[in-house]
Amino acid sequence: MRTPWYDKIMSLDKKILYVIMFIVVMIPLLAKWTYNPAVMPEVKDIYDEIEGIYAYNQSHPDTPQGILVSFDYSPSTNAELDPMTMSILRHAFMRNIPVITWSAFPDSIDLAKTITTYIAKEFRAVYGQDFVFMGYPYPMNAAVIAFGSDVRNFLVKDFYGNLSTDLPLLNKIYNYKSIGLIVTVSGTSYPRFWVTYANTLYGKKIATGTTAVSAAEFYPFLQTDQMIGMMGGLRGAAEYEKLVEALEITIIGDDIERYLRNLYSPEDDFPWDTKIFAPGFTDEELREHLSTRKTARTGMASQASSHFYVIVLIILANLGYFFKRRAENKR
Amino acid sequence: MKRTLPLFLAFFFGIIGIIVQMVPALKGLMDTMLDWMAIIAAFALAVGISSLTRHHMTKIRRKHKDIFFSYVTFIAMFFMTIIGLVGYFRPEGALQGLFENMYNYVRVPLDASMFALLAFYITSAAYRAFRARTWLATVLLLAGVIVMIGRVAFGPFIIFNDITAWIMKVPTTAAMRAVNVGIGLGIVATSIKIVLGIERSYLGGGE
Amino acid sequence: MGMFIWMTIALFLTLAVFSFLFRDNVVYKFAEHLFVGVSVGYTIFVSYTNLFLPRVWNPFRRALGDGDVLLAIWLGLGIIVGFLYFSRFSQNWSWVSRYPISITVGYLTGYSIIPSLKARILSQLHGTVVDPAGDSLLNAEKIGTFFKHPTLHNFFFEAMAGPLLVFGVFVVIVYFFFSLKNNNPVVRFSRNPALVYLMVAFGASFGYTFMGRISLFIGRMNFIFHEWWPIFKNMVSG
Amino acid sequence: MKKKVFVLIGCALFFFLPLIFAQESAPAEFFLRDTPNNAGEQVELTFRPLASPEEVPEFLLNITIGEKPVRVRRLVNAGKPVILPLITHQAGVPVKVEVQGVLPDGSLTDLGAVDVVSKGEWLNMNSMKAFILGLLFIGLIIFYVGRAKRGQDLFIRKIPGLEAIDDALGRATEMGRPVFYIPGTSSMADVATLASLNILRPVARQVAKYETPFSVPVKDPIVVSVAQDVVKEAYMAAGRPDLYEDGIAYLASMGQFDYSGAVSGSMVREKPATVFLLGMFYAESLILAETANSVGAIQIAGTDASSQLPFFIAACDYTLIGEELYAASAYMSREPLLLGTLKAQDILKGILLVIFVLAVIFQLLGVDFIMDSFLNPQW
Repeated sequence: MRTPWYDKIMSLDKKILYVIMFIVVMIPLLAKWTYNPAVMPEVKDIYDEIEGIYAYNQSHPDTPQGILVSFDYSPSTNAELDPMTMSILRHAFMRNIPVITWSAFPDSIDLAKTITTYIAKEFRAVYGQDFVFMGYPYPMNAAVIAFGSDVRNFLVKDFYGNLSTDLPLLNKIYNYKSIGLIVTVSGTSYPRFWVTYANTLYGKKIATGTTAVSAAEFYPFLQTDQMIGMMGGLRGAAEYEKLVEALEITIIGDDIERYLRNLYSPEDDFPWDTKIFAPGFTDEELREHLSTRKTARTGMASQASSHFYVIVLIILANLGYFFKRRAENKR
Repeated sequence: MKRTLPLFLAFFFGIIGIIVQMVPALKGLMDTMLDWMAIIAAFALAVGISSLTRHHMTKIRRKHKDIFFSYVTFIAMFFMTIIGLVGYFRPEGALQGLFENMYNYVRVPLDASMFALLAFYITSAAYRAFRARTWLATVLLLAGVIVMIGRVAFGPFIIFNDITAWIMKVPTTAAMRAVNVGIGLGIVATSIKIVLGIERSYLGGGE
Repeated sequence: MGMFIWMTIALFLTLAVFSFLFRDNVVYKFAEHLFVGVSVGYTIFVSYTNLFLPRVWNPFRRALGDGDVLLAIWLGLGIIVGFLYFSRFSQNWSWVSRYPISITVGYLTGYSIIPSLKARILSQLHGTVVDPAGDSLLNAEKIGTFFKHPTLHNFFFEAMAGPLLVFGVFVVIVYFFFSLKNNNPVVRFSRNPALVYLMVAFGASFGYTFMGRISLFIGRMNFIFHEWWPIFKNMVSG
Repeated sequence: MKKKVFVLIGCALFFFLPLIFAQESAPAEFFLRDTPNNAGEQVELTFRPLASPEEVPEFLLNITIGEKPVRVRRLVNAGKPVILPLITHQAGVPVKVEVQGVLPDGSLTDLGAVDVVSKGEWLNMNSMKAFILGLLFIGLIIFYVGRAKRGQDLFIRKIPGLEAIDDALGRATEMGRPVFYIPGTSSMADVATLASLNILRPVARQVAKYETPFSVPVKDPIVVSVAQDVVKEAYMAAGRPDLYEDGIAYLASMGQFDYSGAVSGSMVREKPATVFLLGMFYAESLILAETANSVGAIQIAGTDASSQLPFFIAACDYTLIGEELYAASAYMSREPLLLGTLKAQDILKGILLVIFVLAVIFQLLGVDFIMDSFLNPQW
C-alpha cells in the first residue's frame, strides 16, 4: 500500500528540513538580497538625535559636541550588533561629529578597535582629531563617573599609549557637557548601567543597540525617556542602515565605490598615522566596505525568509495533520 | 558524624546565609563566606576533573571503540592547561600567543557553531510542536506564528508588529509573572526544607 | 599565512559541528572531544589564575605575611574545609566530603531565601498592582482614554492591558495550586483562562526567540563567506 | 471671636512662612546622609539644583572622604535632582562635601558644606518584609509538617509529568536502552539543581530495581559529587549496590556548549529510551531536547528558567512548569514531611493571592495602604 501524502509530511525527515533551512538562509546571504524595513520611531529618534548634534555643531563650530560609542558586547553577539555600531559610526563620521569609543569587556577591545578604524578610514577621519579609541576602561563605573568632571584624569592614556592631554579631540571634549549622545551597544544588561549612571546622575541622553532577545527588557526605559531610542536586533540595525544609506546618497552620491576609490591618492599629504590605518583600499577591501553597508539588511532578508519558511512548514504540518485525522475519522 | 553533623552544618550555615542579608554590618562575614565558597569550588574542581578523567580512562581501559577520541580530549586538555599556565607565568614567550589562538580559533568557533545549531533545532521543534492537535495547542501555534511574522513584518504585515508588542506586553508578561511567583515560592520552600533538614536527598538520601 | 591557517582550522571545526545535523560521524566526534578538552583546559587555567591564586592562595599568603592572624585563620579554615573534599578519593572516608557540600548547600540555600521572596514574589505582585510609574494597573483614566478616542490601539494598549494583566496573573497563580481538587469552583473557573495565558506566553516566547537563533547561524555563515573566503581567494589568486 | 482672629493670623503666618524663606532661596539644596541598610560602605549626597541652568550652569563639589585628598567633581546643572553615591568602603569614615556654584562668568560662589560619618546598620529594613514573610512560611511549614506526621491525609492533585516517570522508565527497561538524567547545567547556587537532585533519588532507585543502564552527565564539579552520592545511596536502597559504579554520574564537561555537544554526542551513540532534563537550563535546553527527540527518547523536562520553558513545552513529551519541579520530590516520595511543606506552600500562596486581590481592589479605590504595607518590597 502506498503511504498517503499526509503521512509522508507528518514523518518528514529532519535532515530535509535542515537542508532546506540551510538553503533558505544562504540564498539571500549570497545573492545579497536586501530587506527594506519600515523605520520604527525608536530607531528614527536616534538618527534625529545625531542629526541634531550635527546641526548644533554647525552653529557652534568652536564648542562642538561629540558622541561616545561604547562597545558593550563580546564577539559572541557580533552578528546582530556589529552592523549597529558600524551604521552609527558611519553616520557620525559622515557628519564630522567627534567620536570617542571604548569597549566594556577586555575580549571586545580588538573588535571595537577594528570597527572604529574600519569606519574612520572610509571618511578620512584623523585619529586624535576626529576620533579616539580609549581601549578598555577599568573599572567601568569609575570611567563613566570620571566623565562627569574630566575624563583625562582617569583615562590618562588612550589605547595606543598617547597621553590624553596630547589628543586635540580630548582637549575639546572631556566631560559630559560636550557629549551630545551616548550610544551603548550591548547584548547584556549594560544599558541599564548606563541609564543609572549617565542618565540619572548626569542627565545624558542614552541610545541603545541590543540583541533581539534582550530588546523587550529595555522597552520600559523608552517609555520613561531614560533612553532616547533603541535598535532591537538585526532588524533595528537594518533600519538604521537604511537611514544612513539614504543620507550617504544625499551627501556623497550614488557611487560609493568611486568615492572610496578616490578617497586616498598617492600624492596625498593626509596627516594619518599608519599605525591606525593604512591609506587606500585594495579591490577586496573595497568590496568588503561596500558589502558591510548592507550586512544587516542581507541578514534580515535571510531572517525574513527563514521565518516564512518556518511558517510554511507549520502550515504544511497542520495540513498533513488535518487530512490524516479526517482520513482516520472516515475509516 | 556521617549524617547529623552535615545536617547541622547545613542548618548553621543556612542561618548565616539569612543573617548576612538582614544585618548589613556583617558584610565582612559575607565576604568571608564568599571566599569559602570560592575555596570549596577550587577544590571541587580538582575532584570534578578527576571524574572526567576517570570517565575517559574507563573507556581507554575497556578498549572502547572511541578510545582514540578519549585521547583527543586528554591531549587537548593537558595542552591547553600547560600552554595557558606557562604563558601566564612567562608572558614573554610565544606560548601566550598560542594560547590566545587556541582560544580564538578553536574554542570560540566551536562554541559559536554549537550555539548556531539552535537555528536548525528550533525549526524542527517548531515543525513538530506547532500542530493544532487540541484547541490549546492551536493557541500556542497561533501565538507563535503571529509573533514570528511580527518580528520580520514589512509592508501590509506591519499590523503584526503591534499585535506582537501587545502579546509580549500583556498575556506573556502576565503568565511569566505568575510562573515566577510560583517558582519563588518553590525556591523558598525547598531552601527552608534544606536548612531545617526536612529534605536531605542531597546528602545521598533520607534515613 | 599563520592567520589563514588558524582561520581554516576554525572553518573546519565549524563545518564539523554542523555535520552533526546529518548524522554522528568521525569528524564531529573529533570536534566534540577536542572541544571538551580545550574547554576544560581553559577552565582549569582560568580557575587557577582567576580563582585559586587571587581568592585563595594570595590572600592567605598575604594574611600570613602581614600577621593578620584572624583572616589567616578564617582562610586557613576554609582551605581545610576545601581539603576535606579530597576524601572522595578514598572509599572509606568519602562521607567526609559531605561537610564541604553541606556548608555550600546550606549557605547558598539560606542565602537565596530573602532575595527570592523579594524579587520573585513581592516585587512581581507589587508590579502587578501598580506600574513602575506608580499608576494603578486598573486605571479608570486609561479606560476613559479609550472612550474619548475609541481606537483599537487604545482599547488593547490602554484600556484592556492592565485588567487583562491582573486577571492573567491571578488565574495562572490559581492554576498552580497543588492541594485543591479539580472540582473546586475557583479552580474550574480559572483553569481554561490560565491555560490560554500560558500557551500564548510559551508560543510567543518561542516565536520571539526564533529571530535571535537564526542570527547565530547567519553569524557563522558571515564568518565563512565574509571573513575566510576573501582571504582564501586572495591566497589563491595572489 | 478673638480666638478666630488668632487662628486666622496663625494660618496666614503658616501659609506665608514658606514664601518668606523662598525669597532668599539658595541656588541649590543639598544634604548628605548615610545610605541606610548597608554596612556603611557608602553615603549619599542628595543634590537639588534650584537655580536654572542659565543662572548657574555648573556646580563644583569638593568631596573629602576620610583622609583622602579632596576630590573636585563638576556637576552640570541639568535642572534635575541628583543622588550621588560616595563610596567610603567601611563604616566610621567622615565625609564632607563643600559646594560651590559656577556662575556664567566663571566666578565661584560658596554654597556651604555638609558632612556625615558613614555607619553600618544592624538591621536591613529593606529586607524586613521578606524576612517576616519567610518566618511566616517557616511557621506554616512546621505547623503542616506536624499535622502530616499525625497522619492526616493531604491531597495533592495529579502532575502529569511526574505520573509519566514510571511508564518512561518501564519503557526503557522493555527496550533495553539506557536512561539519561541531566540535572540541569547550573551549579549548587541554583536551588533548581537541588530540586533536581531530589528527584534523581527516586528515579535512580527505580532504575536500579529495573536494572536499566543509567547515565548522569553533569556540568558542575560540586554537583557531580552530590549526584554520585545520591545515585549510590539510591542503588543501595534498591538493594542493588552491585550495579553501582562511580562512572554513572560523571563530569561531561564544564562549559555551556561543550557540555551540550558532549551530551548530544553520547545520546546519539547510546540511544537512550528516556531522557530527563530537570533543573536549571540556559540556551542549550533545546539542543539537548531536540537531540533526545531525534534518537526517539521520551523526554521528561522541567525547569524554573522561564525563558527556557517554551522550548521544553515545544520539544518534550512532558514538562514540569516552574514550581512543579519543586513539588516533585514531595509528590514522588509521598513522605508526610515533604507533603506538609507542599501544603504550607499552597496556604502561603493563598494568603498572598488574597492580599494581592485586596491590594488591587483598594488601589482601584485610591487606597495604597494594603499594597504599601504588604507587597512593596521596600519598607
